[in-house]
Amino acid sequence: MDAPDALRTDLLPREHPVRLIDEHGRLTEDDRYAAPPTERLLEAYGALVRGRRINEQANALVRQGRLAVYPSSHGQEACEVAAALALRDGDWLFPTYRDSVAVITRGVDPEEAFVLLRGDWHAGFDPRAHRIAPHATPLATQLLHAVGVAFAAKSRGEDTVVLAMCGDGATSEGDFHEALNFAAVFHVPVVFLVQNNEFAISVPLSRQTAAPSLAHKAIGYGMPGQRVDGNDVAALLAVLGDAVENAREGGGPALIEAHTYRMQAHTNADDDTRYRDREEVRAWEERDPLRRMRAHLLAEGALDDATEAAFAEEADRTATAMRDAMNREVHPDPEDLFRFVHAERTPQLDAQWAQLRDELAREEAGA
Amino acid sequence: MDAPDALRTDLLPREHPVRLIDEHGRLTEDDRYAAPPTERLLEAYGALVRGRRINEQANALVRQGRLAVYPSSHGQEACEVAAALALRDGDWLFPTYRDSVAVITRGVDPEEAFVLLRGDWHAGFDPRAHRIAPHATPLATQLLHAVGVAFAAKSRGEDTVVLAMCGDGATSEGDFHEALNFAAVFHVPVVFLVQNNEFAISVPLSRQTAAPSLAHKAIGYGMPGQRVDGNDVAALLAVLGDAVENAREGGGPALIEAHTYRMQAHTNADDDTRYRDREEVRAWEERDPLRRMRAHLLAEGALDDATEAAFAEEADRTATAMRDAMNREVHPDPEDLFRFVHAERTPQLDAQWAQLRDELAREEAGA
Amino acid sequence: MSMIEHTRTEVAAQEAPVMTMAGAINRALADAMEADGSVLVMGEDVGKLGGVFRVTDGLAARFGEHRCFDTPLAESGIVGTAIGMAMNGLRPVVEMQFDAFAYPAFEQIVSHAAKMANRTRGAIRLPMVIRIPFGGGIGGVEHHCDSSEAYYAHTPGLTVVCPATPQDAYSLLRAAIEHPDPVIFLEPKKLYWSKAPVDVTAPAAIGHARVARPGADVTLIAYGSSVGVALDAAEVGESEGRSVQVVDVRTLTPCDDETLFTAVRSTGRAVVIAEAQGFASVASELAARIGEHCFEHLEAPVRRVTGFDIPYPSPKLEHFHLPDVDRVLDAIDTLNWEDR
Amino acid sequence: MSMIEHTRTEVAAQEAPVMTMAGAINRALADAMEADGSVLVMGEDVGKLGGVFRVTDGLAARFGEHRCFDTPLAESGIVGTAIGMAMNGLRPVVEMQFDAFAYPAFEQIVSHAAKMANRTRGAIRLPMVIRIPFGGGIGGVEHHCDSSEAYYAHTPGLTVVCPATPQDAYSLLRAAIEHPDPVIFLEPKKLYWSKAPVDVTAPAAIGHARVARPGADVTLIAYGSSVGVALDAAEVGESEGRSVQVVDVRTLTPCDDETLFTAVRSTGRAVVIAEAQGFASVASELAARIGEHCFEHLEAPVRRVTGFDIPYPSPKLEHFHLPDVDRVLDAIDTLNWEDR
Ligand SMILES: Cc1ncc(C[n+]2csc(CCOP(=O)(O)OP(=O)(O)O)c2C)c(N)n1
Ligand SMILES: Cc1ncc(C[n+]2csc(CCOP(=O)(O)OP(=O)(O)O)c2C)c(N)n1
Ligand SMILES: [Mg+2]
Ligand SMILES: [Mg+2]
Repeated sequence: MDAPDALRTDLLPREHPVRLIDEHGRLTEDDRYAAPPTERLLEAYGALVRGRRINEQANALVRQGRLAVYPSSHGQEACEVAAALALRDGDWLFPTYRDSVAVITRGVDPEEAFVLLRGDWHAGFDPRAHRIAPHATPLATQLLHAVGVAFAAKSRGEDTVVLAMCGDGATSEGDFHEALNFAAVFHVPVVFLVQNNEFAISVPLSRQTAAPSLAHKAIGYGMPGQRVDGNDVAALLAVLGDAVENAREGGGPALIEAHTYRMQAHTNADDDTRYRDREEVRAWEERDPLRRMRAHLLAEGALDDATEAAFAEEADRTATAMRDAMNREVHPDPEDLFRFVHAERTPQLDAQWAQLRDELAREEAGA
Repeated sequence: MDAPDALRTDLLPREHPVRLIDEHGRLTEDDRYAAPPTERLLEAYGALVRGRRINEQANALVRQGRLAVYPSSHGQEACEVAAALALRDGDWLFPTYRDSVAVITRGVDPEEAFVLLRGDWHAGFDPRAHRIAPHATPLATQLLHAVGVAFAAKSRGEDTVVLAMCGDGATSEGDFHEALNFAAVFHVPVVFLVQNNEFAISVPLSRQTAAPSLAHKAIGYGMPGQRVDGNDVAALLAVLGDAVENAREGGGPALIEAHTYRMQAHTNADDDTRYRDREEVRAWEERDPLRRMRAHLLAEGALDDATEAAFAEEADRTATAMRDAMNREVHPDPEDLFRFVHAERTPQLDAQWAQLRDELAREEAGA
Repeated sequence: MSMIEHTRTEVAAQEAPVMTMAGAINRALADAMEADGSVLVMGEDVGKLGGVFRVTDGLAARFGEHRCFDTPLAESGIVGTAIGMAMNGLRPVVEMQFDAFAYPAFEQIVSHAAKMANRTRGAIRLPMVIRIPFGGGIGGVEHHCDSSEAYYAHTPGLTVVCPATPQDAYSLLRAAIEHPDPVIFLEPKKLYWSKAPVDVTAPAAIGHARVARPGADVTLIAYGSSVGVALDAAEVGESEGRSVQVVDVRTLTPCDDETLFTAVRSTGRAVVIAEAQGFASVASELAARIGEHCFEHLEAPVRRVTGFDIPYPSPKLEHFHLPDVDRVLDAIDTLNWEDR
Repeated sequence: MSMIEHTRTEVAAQEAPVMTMAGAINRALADAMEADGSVLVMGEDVGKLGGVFRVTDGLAARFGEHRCFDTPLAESGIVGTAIGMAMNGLRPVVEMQFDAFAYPAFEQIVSHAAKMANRTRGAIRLPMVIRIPFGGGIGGVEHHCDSSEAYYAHTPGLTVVCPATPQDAYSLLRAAIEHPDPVIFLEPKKLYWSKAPVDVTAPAAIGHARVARPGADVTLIAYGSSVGVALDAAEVGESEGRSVQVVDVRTLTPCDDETLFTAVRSTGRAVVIAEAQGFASVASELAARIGEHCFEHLEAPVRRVTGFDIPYPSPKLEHFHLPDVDRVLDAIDTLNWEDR
């Protein structure tokens, strides 16, 4: 810890993103963050393998018309996995539309996680049971909800920490600003994790900000900012873990910028050849989070064939479950349109459901 | 100029607000900013005297029921005057509801400046003629308009600079964030001047932000932030002048935090005894911007009795003009309700005006 | 039913203490906070200052700064944070300082507060209240006098309540705070200092209009500050020989069709009164649904007396804009009386 | 008048090139940029990508990145900056990526764009266009299918336009860009890939409804994607022996009362069709004003066929929600035909 000076430059991120394992899988010394134990890295690697497989399977399901849309986190699995693993059961996770892998890694059944993207309903799992908010689409809005959830927990003296995720593009929204400011002023346990994947759909980071880094925004709220190599799951676990435990102990919020890259198009509906070079994408393949961790674990002698096979099998099981689930026909119940809008159905919705019911009955009779 | 390092700490404000003339009127050496020439300070002092008088007169007019409401800038006149004087004729000023003194100092007739606060119409002067936007009420919203005006000027190759004002409270709004970010990404000539007067109505700065200073927010957008003693008109002129000329030369936007104090209640409708100590207010009287500049000019031998008398007379003239103007009865024209909503009156508004006209005619006939 | 309930309430109210509407709201907040430790009040200047209208006066002192407190100045932040609180066991009551200053929170209100229960299939309901001082007639400058109810009433998932009396302000706010879903609670600024007895033991349920005055010839339908205009017009109308019924809508959504339609069918003539600009407004809705459901009973078109379709005017011009007794009487006069 | 204009346009259009609505909008933008150097296009992903709907495809390449460019991701920022540009000599055309993502800009739209001309007594008019892809029927997930027109139509000072054909998309967008005041230009997503001939020389004026199909027995009133539903229903109705007229509203505000009222008076029966949730909506307004102004001509209540008062449903359920031909025919059936 640096001694705080009057200008609080201790709140600035470091010059380079924190990295504990380099692109070749070699351990790098760091004076503040220790690499997690091998056990933990092994667990993380298993989750990475499964996460990558989820991304691949989801892409396939989109091609088969079984998912309406998929914003893939291919290449960003280290962030996804670390976000899930950094939390305890009692903590809360606030994911975006891109964070299905984090949601599943934290324990949601893939079938439930994909209800939204399949088009069955707006959200598919019980947020309270899993302590995971529904995937957020309106950018940065969920960061404020995270602050409120943390506030409520703190007000009851619970030691809950909330991890709130967003992308680089989302940092431009007013709600990002308001969320960080509220979190800092209320001094609540929220860790903001920005996945800087260099793009907001087609818009590169240089069009999003002129700041030295996104983590530089933290000092403007009086909270620490840190940058981390977003493809190094060891560094992510260390930095997020540190921020989460600091928040848990009453140290207040923090902003973590994970520097990574969106390897695929924004979603299947996007065409990224319109706005970025293949060269750039290829260069990032070298930095793949899985390859890196695998090299590290192999070098450490921590990954044997049996374990690799077990991970692959587990990933297969998930993929098969996804496929099976998405191939099962769902018969959405039209009455669901009216069931949840209000706790008690209004007279107007009663009448509207009666109208629809009548239409359906006549249709059935006619058919 | 510090050499930019990788973390760009050169964008951080200094540890202490820039001050060129201390509370006793004594010049302080500064390695970056030179005090403006005495001529200029004399002009500024004249404007301060007039500004103070405008505040006093406006308060009196409120008491007499001639103004609907007045948010006074008493104690903040140095910021008001410097904001107006830092600009050239072709530049633009974006004031808030509290900045009537700046508006008048830039050349608007007091009668026109007070149309809003008198309740005659929503804005009283021609913004285009004066290059002053109407007083903004929805907080921070006008900062974005300032960015757009600067963008348009820049796109035509004009060397216009835009000075956009807001309060400490307004920095919490999402629009503040978006405006600074857009300005920095578009690299447009906007100088953001935050008058940190320690309060947003009743809410103290400590409840508004946990940042080391408001100027620390600048680095998060990649623009320089600077703090300045908001009761030192010399420092304000120097710092604003520097930022304005830098912007004019293509150096991009800057954020200036002027540290000052709201000496009176938020408006006449407010009761500040509910939320702050008289002690605190009295302490700030020592730092009065007029007293300080007067002491300095007297010490410099630059202010003689004749000049003081001339300034007082000029201030009197303004006050008398205000009184006269506000005492003249205005007969608002009801057709104005419909005149400006659209360039061409819609059939609906035609019909509504016909209805009102008919009502008024019958009323007149009946009366 | 609502007439009976109303009558009972009025009787009890005779013995009840007199309060301003602001006082009644203050009392409702205090009683709710007393009754339920999860209720908290937050917003701009609601703490030490007690709100710019003094509606939260004394709450911070009585319940502590953790139960009633000031936030940073950001309305989206306030509503968004309240959503999170409501997700996690609290019952926040937030104050927007003025109607137009709720607009920065629009996305949070429309895309989240209104939709959370639906998108989570009821797993997360948001028991939160957004109090919005609204409307004009107080000589306020621009942005301080908007009638914004249509924006909320149009949004599925919101419950929109608008009291016209101190009694309803008290009882409906208590009901709103107990409501399992988000409630937009619209407080007519102009009525903050209006006074009437308030029986704090009288319950009220959201969703019920109130016949504020019986009458046989024409029904005036109003809410908020227009209820007073309607009652005054009814008085004058009566003196001119027309028996005028007044319905106070009270809950804008869900709409109490039963009371409305019964009232209009009984008179065959209706005028809807609201201060907001009329186009695509709550008044449009009321006129449209009466037109649709009472068609066979209508002797004349449903008239609307609303604000003009203009930005809210400056103080010196607002009296030209606001619906008043004469304008209501003019509208009544057009209702095909010659057919009688 | 609008009927004649329409007919002329249709004739010319027969020889004109076929375009999708997206293509027609793209062409209108290009032609406007070509004609006037102060017109610029900005928004999220409108540059290199050409917009998520490819509506701005090729504009950056053709006119340069200073005329068509991406902004940081912040809708209030986009609209607020555009306001400043329009204050200072430019004519910005901004794209909101989807309907619900315009909500963060609500304050800028309502408190500034809509009011600037009025508050400055006309000294500052804002010639700007806010393009909003709106509505559903495309299998989009939540927040991507809102019908948000009522929020804007209710706001005084805004002009709200909604084309239903590629021709109107072209002509009305050209008119919107030339308009001296802010225009909300609503593009029905579902119709982006619909095709028809577009005559780029055909002018169109904002403020005129269009009789899209003549008919004698009942008038269907619709806009945007509901015009197609109305025309289909008219076809079926005709085959069942009822002569059905269809009016395409085109401009929501200002409202073309003349065309609307003339049409409804000629048939004595009317159904208003719109995809948006019905409560306090544009459909409410249309029904209310027809009820008020055509009362003596009405044989039956004005019916509304609208979306339900629920958040826009998920893809697999949206067909239950959206007005369709059967629902329109059901509504027509209720219009007191036995009296004939
Ligand atoms: C308020 C809002 N505006 C626009 C969008 C449309 N949109 C969806 S994702 C996206 C890009 C987001 O980029 P980023 O935050 O970097 O996240 P990433 O997709 O890269 O994970 C945009 C513009 C939205 N969802 N919400
Ligand atoms: C969007 C918005 N929210 C709330 C208000 C109400 N309001 C007017 S002034 C004010 C305090 C502003 O404080 P600050 O920005 O520090 O400026 P100061 O009044 O101190 O000059 C508030 C909350 C407003 N005008 N706009
Ligand atoms: Mg991104
Ligand atoms: Mg202040």
